[in-house]
Amino acid sequence: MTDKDMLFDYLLRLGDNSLILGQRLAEWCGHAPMLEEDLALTNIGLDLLGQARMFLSYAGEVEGNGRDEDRLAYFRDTKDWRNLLLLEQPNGDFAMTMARQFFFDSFQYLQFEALSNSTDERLAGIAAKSLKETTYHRRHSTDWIIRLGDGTDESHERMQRAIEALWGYLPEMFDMDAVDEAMVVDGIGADVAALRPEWDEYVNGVLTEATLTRPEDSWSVRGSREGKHSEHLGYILAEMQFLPRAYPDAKW
Amino acid sequence: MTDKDMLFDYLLRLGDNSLILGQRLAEWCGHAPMLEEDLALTNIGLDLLGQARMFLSYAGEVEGNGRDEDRLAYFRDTKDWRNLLLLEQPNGDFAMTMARQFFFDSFQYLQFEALSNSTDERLAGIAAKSLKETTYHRRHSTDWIIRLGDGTDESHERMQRAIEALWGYLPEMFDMDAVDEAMVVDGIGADVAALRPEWDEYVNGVLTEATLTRPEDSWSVRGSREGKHSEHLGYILAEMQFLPRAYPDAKW
Amino acid sequence: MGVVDREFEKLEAAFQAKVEAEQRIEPKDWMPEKYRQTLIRQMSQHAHSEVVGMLPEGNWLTRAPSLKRKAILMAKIQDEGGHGLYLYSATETLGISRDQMFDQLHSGKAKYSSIFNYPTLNWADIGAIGWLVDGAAITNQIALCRCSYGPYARAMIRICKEESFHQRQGYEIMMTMAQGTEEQRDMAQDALNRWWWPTLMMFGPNDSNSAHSAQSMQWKIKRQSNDELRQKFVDATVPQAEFLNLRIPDDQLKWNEDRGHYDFGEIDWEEFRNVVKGNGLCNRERLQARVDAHEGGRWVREAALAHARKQEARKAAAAA
Amino acid sequence: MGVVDREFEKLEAAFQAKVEAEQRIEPKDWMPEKYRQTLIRQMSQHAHSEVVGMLPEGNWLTRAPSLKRKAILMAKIQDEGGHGLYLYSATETLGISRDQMFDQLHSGKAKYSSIFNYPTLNWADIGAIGWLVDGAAITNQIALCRCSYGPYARAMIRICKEESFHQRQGYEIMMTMAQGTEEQRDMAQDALNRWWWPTLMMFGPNDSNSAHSAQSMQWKIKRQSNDELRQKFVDATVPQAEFLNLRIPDDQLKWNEDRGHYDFGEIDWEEFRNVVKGNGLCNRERLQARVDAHEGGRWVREAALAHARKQEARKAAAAA
Repeated sequence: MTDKDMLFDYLLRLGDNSLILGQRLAEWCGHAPMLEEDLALTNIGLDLLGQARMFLSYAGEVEGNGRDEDRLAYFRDTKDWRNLLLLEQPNGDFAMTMARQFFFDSFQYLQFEALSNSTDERLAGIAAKSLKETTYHRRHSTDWIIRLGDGTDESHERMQRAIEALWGYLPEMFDMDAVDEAMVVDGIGADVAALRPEWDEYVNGVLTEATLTRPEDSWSVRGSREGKHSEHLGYILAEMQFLPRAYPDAKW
Repeated sequence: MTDKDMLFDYLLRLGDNSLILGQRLAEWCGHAPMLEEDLALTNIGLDLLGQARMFLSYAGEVEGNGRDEDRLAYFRDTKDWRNLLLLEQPNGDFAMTMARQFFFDSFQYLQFEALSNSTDERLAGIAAKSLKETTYHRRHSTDWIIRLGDGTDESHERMQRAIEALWGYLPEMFDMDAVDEAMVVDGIGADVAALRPEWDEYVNGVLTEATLTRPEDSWSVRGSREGKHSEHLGYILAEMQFLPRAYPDAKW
Repeated sequence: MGVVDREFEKLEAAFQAKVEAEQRIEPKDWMPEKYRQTLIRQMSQHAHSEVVGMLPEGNWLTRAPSLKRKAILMAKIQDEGGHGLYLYSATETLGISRDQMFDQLHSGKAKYSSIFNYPTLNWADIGAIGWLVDGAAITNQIALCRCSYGPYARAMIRICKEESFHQRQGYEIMMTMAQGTEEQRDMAQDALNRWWWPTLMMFGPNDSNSAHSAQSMQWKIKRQSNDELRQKFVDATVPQAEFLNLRIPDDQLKWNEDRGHYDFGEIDWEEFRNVVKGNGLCNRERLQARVDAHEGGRWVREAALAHARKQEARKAAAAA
Repeated sequence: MGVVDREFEKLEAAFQAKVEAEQRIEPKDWMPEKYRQTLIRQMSQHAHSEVVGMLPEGNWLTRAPSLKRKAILMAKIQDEGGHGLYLYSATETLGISRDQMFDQLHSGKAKYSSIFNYPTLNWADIGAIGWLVDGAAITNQIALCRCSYGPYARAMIRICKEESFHQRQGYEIMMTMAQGTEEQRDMAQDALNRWWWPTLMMFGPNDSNSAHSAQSMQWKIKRQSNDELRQKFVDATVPQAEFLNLRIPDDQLKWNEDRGHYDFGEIDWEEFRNVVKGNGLCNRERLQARVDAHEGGRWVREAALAHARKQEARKAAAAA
């Protein structure tokens, strides 16, 4: 892999994370537990979509093959997607959606903090803007973890179940492969493995306040950095990409 | 519309009905309430798929533009589909799936009986073969209507709810438009409006035996003959057509 | 005539005088009970329409054909949710709670705009909704900006601004589709064919058949008649369709030089009643989606409430 | 040594003699308790594998790329359900009920083939499963056709016929993909890359590490060792891959003239244990799907039972 290939791949990871999570949030549209949450979820979804567009546009430019954000979003099949497995998991109930969001927000907050010091100025700029948004996202999902964890018996049980169901998807966030290493060496990327202690501290604090039990590290899955996904991603893409795939000559 | 156009449209209706219902049954695969039903549902799904292939192949030949069964199945968008609204409704629970199946089987049985006397020999042949299959399908769904209706309180309630939820989709089965009229005049098609009394008699008998209450005729929707569908069909197609749409040059 | 009746007559006269002097009625002002009820009916229907209206557009959010279009649509739907919130609040000033309004919606007692009982079947429908449905809504809402009830009038002013933005975005989608491939053009025409007549029905029955209209006009809840508003919409929209090179599905549509307006065909009110009655393709889905969201979200709202109570109790304990 | 012990030794000797004489053990015959338990474990695992195996293939049923492929796949999955039924029945002859077996599966006590914990990610995976996974299964099953337990041996004979049909269908998909567009070829290679090693693991641990093997061989439940069967599979499959012009992802793979077999690389048993332990991409989904189907279908099974009882009561009342 050339440096360019690696930067391209690295930007795809960032863009795909935001895009797939935003797409999942879009599925909630009109179905949230209260109108205020419909607004909040579309708001967060919009931020994620905006981040995705910036990362993917940049990725396309780095690649230099004329692929723009839409070409990258609509004309890649499963094995070329780089989003974390966590983010393609189904919405489930509101507890599941919020748990997924919380785990990712609290990771993304630290990652964007690191990336806003990137030697790649464009990347640093996107990260700095995104960090502001993610600060709000993290506050929002943190509040819900606490509310639902320390709410009623039912909400506590649902939230505990949710964090257990997602727990094994989390180690993947902190994996470092050759691309990550190279990006760190170049001062472009974030050392995500090094973020783990701070992430743990934040998450532990919130779980404690929410009266939730931190699950055992009993299982974990990974694969997204090599394009090995769960079976959910294929369905997300079939739906998301339908129009551009069905009418490849059209402009929208 | 020329005679040829009308026959093409008529065959599409028959083919699309079988294909979309078969597709819905495929969604149950591996998730049925008991292994025997997994076998039964795939068995019925296979029959429907076989019927669809015969009707669509024939339709393609009548049209004469070189579209084969796959071209018709994978490269038409919503407004060109002619399946009944009933058949694209979501599976819901097993009661909903069986109610949908029962209403359609008992209609299709009569329609195939009529069509097996078609002056169009190829159509008559497909109908005669399909009638045998539908005889088994109708027995299977009838048995479940009775079992669930006259089973436990819960199953009775679920089945009653299912037939009420689907009731307004049924009148469309018996609609006659210009194409239907022309097909009847030519001795090719079935007079579906005329099938209603016999259908009513059969359905009423089964509902009575199942201790279910026939719903009031309080609402009804239609549109499929003009390509006006519910919002569900678009999702079915996005999933079903993904591969041929994504890789239009490929042979499978 | 008793003292109470005389007192009532005086209040009513003062109320009507204020309305006629174009002063706004505010929540704490005296108002006739029927005025209040009429406003609750109309405003809550309006709020419900914003919220139910999120569904047909939400249907294409996951399938929007470019990331930019997806972002625009998402922002639009979010605005609609915001309008819903804003209108529920305005309606609450009349002494009804949001929960009561939801109950009325879910039980079928309160209505939402029947236009949302039609399905969105292709991407051009998203354009058509913005262009036509929002266009019709704005025509209505501009008139409502001078409504006699203050909170409603102010809500309308704010909402109108965003809606006209949405309308332009919708028209832009139609333009892109109409100038696109043959298939896109077909989608645009198909969307116009399906949405044109239902949009005209949004203005309500012809004036000769409009039951509530006279009283609403007297109270200045309504400022222009259904037929006037409909004509205004048609006059504004026909040239836009011509510009798109799309055909409005009405053989009787033509410019009437004498009237200075477009003549147009008879509305099929039978279809209108049919859809209102429950025979639209999506009546059941729309209501069920709202009921499911509300029922499915109950445990979340209860948890939020329970947590807030715990927090307060803790604060109180700490202060003691 | 007591009477009971002596009696037991005699029975056991007679049993072993029968096994060695290649006579089949039938359900009513005396058999050692451990023989029975070993068979229950192995046969129910086999049955569960058929049923869980419906899921990764079912994942592509709604997306099969032609109607013919959809029909073939649907028929194949149906066959697997049938094999499941057939194997559950054969296992029931050993004195365990299907419900008990389901309970063991759902509680995690009973296993299914770990290969099904891998996801199916592109259409070529359906080809690869047929070609490789079914191919490996047949290699195992052919040996089992001469298993000492009659019902199992007979089930295997029947199943082997259908499986070899499936294997040919799978290979045919791979052929079409490998001869297709560049993208299809990539899918085929990607599928082979992902399924090759997990398929080799299906034969179980190396003979030197296989705990149950010796006893199973003595009882003629097993007729060939894991490594023998694995070698047989590799020898048969490598030329097929070459014919497809696909590359097996093993740098150490090469023909060994002396041995008359292919040499191949070390299996990563750590990955195997890891997936068995629960770290496959789909462990949770697969089990959950089965539990959901079973729990979600409870009311249906109860209704069927309730109805059958009512029918019987009516018949009895009519007869009285």
